[in-house]
Amino acid sequence: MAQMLDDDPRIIEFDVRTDEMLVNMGPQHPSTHGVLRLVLRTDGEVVSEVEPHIGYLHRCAEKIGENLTHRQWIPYTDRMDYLAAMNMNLGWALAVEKLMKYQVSEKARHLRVLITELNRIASHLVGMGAYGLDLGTFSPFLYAFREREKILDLFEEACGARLTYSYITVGGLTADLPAGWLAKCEAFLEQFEPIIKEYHALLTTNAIFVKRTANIGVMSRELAIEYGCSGPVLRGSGVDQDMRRDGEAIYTAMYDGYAFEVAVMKNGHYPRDHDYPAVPADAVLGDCWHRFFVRMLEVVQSMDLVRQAMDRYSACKGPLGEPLKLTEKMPAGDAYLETECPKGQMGFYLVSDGSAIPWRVRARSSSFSNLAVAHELCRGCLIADVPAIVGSLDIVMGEIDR
Amino acid sequence: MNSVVASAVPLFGLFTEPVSVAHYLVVGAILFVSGVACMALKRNALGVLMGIELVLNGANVNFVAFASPYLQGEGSRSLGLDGQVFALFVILLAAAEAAVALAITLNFYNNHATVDVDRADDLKG
Amino acid sequence: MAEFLINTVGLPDWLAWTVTAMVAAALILNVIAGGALVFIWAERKIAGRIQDRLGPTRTGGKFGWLQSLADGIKLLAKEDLMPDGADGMLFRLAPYVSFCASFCAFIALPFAFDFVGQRMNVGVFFVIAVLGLEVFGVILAGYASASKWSLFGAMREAAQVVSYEVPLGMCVVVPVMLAGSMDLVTIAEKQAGWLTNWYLFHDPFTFVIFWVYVTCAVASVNRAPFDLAEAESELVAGFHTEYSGLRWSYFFMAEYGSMFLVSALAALLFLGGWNGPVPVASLLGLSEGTGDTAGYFVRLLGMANLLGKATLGVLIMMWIRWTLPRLRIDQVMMTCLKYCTPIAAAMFLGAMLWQVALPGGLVPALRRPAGEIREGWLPGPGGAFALPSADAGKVAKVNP
Amino acid sequence: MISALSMIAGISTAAPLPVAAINWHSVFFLLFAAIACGFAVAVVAAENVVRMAFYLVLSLGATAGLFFLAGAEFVGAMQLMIYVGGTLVLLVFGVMLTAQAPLVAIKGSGRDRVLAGFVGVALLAVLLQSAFSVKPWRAAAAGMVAEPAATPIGMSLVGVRVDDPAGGAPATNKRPGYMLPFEIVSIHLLVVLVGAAYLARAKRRKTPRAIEVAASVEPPASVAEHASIGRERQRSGSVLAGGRS
Repeated sequence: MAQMLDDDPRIIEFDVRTDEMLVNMGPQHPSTHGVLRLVLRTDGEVVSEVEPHIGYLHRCAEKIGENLTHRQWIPYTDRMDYLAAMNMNLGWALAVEKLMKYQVSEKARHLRVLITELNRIASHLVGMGAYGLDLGTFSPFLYAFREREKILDLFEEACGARLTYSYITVGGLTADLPAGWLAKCEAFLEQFEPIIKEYHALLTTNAIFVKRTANIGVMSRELAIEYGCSGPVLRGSGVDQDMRRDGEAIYTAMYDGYAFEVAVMKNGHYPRDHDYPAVPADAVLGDCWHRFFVRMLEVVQSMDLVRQAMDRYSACKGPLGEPLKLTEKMPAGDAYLETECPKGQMGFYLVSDGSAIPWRVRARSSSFSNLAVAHELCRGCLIADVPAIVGSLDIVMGEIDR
Repeated sequence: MNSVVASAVPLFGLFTEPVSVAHYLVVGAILFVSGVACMALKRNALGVLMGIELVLNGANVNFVAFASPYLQGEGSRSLGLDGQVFALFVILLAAAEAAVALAITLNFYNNHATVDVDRADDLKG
Repeated sequence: MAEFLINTVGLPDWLAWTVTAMVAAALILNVIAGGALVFIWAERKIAGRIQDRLGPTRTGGKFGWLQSLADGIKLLAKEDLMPDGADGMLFRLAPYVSFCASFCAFIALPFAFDFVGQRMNVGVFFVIAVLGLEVFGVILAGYASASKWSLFGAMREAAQVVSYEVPLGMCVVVPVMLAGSMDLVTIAEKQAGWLTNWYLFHDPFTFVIFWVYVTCAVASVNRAPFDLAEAESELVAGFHTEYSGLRWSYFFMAEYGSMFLVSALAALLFLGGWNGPVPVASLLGLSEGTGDTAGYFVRLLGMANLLGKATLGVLIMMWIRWTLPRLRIDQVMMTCLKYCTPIAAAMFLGAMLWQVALPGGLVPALRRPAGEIREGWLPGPGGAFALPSADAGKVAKVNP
Repeated sequence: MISALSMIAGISTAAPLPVAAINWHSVFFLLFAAIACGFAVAVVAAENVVRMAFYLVLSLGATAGLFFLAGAEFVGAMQLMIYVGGTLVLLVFGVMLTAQAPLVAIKGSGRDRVLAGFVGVALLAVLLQSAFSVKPWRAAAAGMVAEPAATPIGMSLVGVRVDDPAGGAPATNKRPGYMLPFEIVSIHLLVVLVGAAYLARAKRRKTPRAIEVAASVEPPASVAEHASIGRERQRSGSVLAGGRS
């Protein structure tokens, strides 16, 4: 297809050559997730070059971080990846705890795993629904949000907020779970199990969906590693890396004792921990379909993790333990920690001069590098493929612009 | 009752008089002439193409007029079915002709970035 | 009706005929307008139900049935914007061209035995021809909106509609061949009687061609998986991005009009038109001829039957729309050229051979002794070149 | 306009009235003739090539109406489908592909227009004179409705002439069927369309001249601000013709 232009530069295959057009997709375009502006250089239907313009959602979160104490900055992390605010809070909290070499109680650790995995399910549901929208079908979006509402109800009961929770904070969590919450969570997981098959039927194995995503925007392992992609985008290209297993000690300590396999295609097939539809024939490793499929596998995997975390959380007795004081002094020095967020590896770096207010704060965004590869994948594709490829990268502008 | 109006055609009188083949020929003539004028006047290659379409349609109107079952020729034989089949073939071939003409025009546009007929002055295509 | 106006009402002759024509036109216009109103409401309700939500409930009464009226008023009240770079005249004219094409096709569409605007001998051919004119409204809208996105949408839709006209034409030819005439009324009459007389079940080839027809019809009306023109995820809203208010509603009416038209055509060609699955009228001993009121009742029954089938077709189109994602432009073209056209051609050939091999249809053929030479195979008066019996009387003898 | 086309025309062919009253056949003939000729002249007069295309569509639509009126229903529907629905869509595609800003309205010089007008009028006079010199034909008897021509045309294309000999010609002479021309036209169409497709999609080797033309046009360095590109192209005409303007 138009993907591979002839290697001989002198021969150019073209239809009736119309004038090359510069076309603007965004920033208020319905299919770019949030305010992203893509300038496409197109020749007829074939896109020859894509240049993303970002910065429309920049709020100087990092500069403000230099005037607030570590716990006061937690709400800013909520608003970076607003679809997975719990994971963002956890990332910042762990980075500060790593600097202060503070160890939270075991009960708090298991509760953190429980909450962040639930948030991963919610984030992937949004990713799946929005991807359906990019390809033109409206119904899966509503099915996904129906389930996500139930998770948000659970969060609302736990910490009062539905989107920007600030629940996980430096030194533990702001409050313990209310009574009966675990039973509700169990009930949600129970009824959520068969609905996954619905999503597979609706999208993953849908013939038109496969036609629109299989073999589109193929990204090789080397390209993914070279651009620093991470998360489902990286695992979609077959790179076996997951911070929950390969991350730093303080982060992987939360997950030791948990049984889970990284959702990546190793020598030809995905982990067989549950029955999932077969990979379609013309799907090539690293294309849009595989990135989407990895996210669907991670949803099921997170459900297992939530169940294990619930058992371990209810097993350990005793209080949850208080988080650190608002103005707890931090030792001088710096710390950097990457955690596995739904979109990819989200890194937090802080430099402290000994007071409670960090001297410098920096966040490494996973969507930023995932988006960077978009102009590589979209070269030579059709206009209708651009939203399909950008949608499969599952980017969130809040996290990119910060 | 069927006295056809002589040379001058008082249009308002026509509302009650039946139409004769001469009226169809007038319409055919006007279409034909506007086609020729269009071909002569337009500098845009597609304008010339539209002129050709008009000329072909002028001819078609005449064919159908002579073949019409409502207008039977006293002096000479009406075309009967042949006229309609001829008109059919004209329509088909006009489609083919338009396809080739457009392919040539677009190729010309590719090489010279213009469809202005006056610019097509060098033979080397 | 014209005689009534002239004799009893005493109108001058030319006014009477004009009034009759206007009444006929108004009736057809109301079929589309009424249809559009119902379908707007039905689309929202079906979309709701498919997406596990309720759809409109509060606008007027229990089931939100006034929703279409609310939409209509909103569209009327909305300001008709026009982008400054737009080509004024074409921008204003495009929606009306599109609507006229869709409306014009209803003229040849029979609703019951003689409930038809104008019974044309080339009925089917005329409907398909006029359906193809709708593309002009789209192209003009796309060009006149002076924006790249509208131009993309217009070019895509034009290419799609023009290329799907080929397989659509081929699918339509099969019922015409079976009925021996292009007149829609004759085609529907030939399918009278029980369900088995429908052309859908006439032979396996027509069954397959029906489904190819459905695909091509959905594609040529720009719905469901083939709705490239207004692909919101890529082209914002395709050719009618810059339209708002009343002008936009004309495009909307044109789309619903041609959706209803295409499903009514499917009902007429393959599903027996106004002859229901169970021939209620003939069972009761009534027919068009028997008496004035009985004949009128039979025609009403037939019309209700046809409207039911057409609405069913439209509902199915809506159902498809809310479940399937959208195809890419080259995949749409590929399905047309690689799948629809060859299958339609093969099935057409199959249906023709079936017709030659078993002229009377399957059952009588099975009863005949195998060895006997089929009467249809011999050239000559009664042979393959014989005219369909219906017209034989009127036309002169075949000269050898 | 299109909606009036066959609906009213159809009614007129169905039940013509006694001649004394309004002759509907003539009324609709005048209506369609006026539309056809009016828009044909509009095509000549129009400057913008897209408007010319639109006027042409209306003119040919009205001509299809004339065919219906003249009793050639099959040819009328054929004209609507093949000519207006096919050929003109192709033409409008051509217009869309080449309608860049400077090319849309190319002005003809004044002198040409006068000359063309004069030649046109002279040609028209000759044609009208010959049109009226045709001996007056017998108009149709009132109430006569032509029987449908679709089947006879179809059979004649297959080579069997089933229509009764028209116009009092002796029935004995055998009138030829149109089997051969029908086959020739179908082969011809195939060849032409394949050729046209090949012409339009030819694989171009980048000729040295094209490289030099492309080089002369300074390509926008990076994908600069979209608006500035637009303005700069407006001034220098289309990017491709940059070298020449």
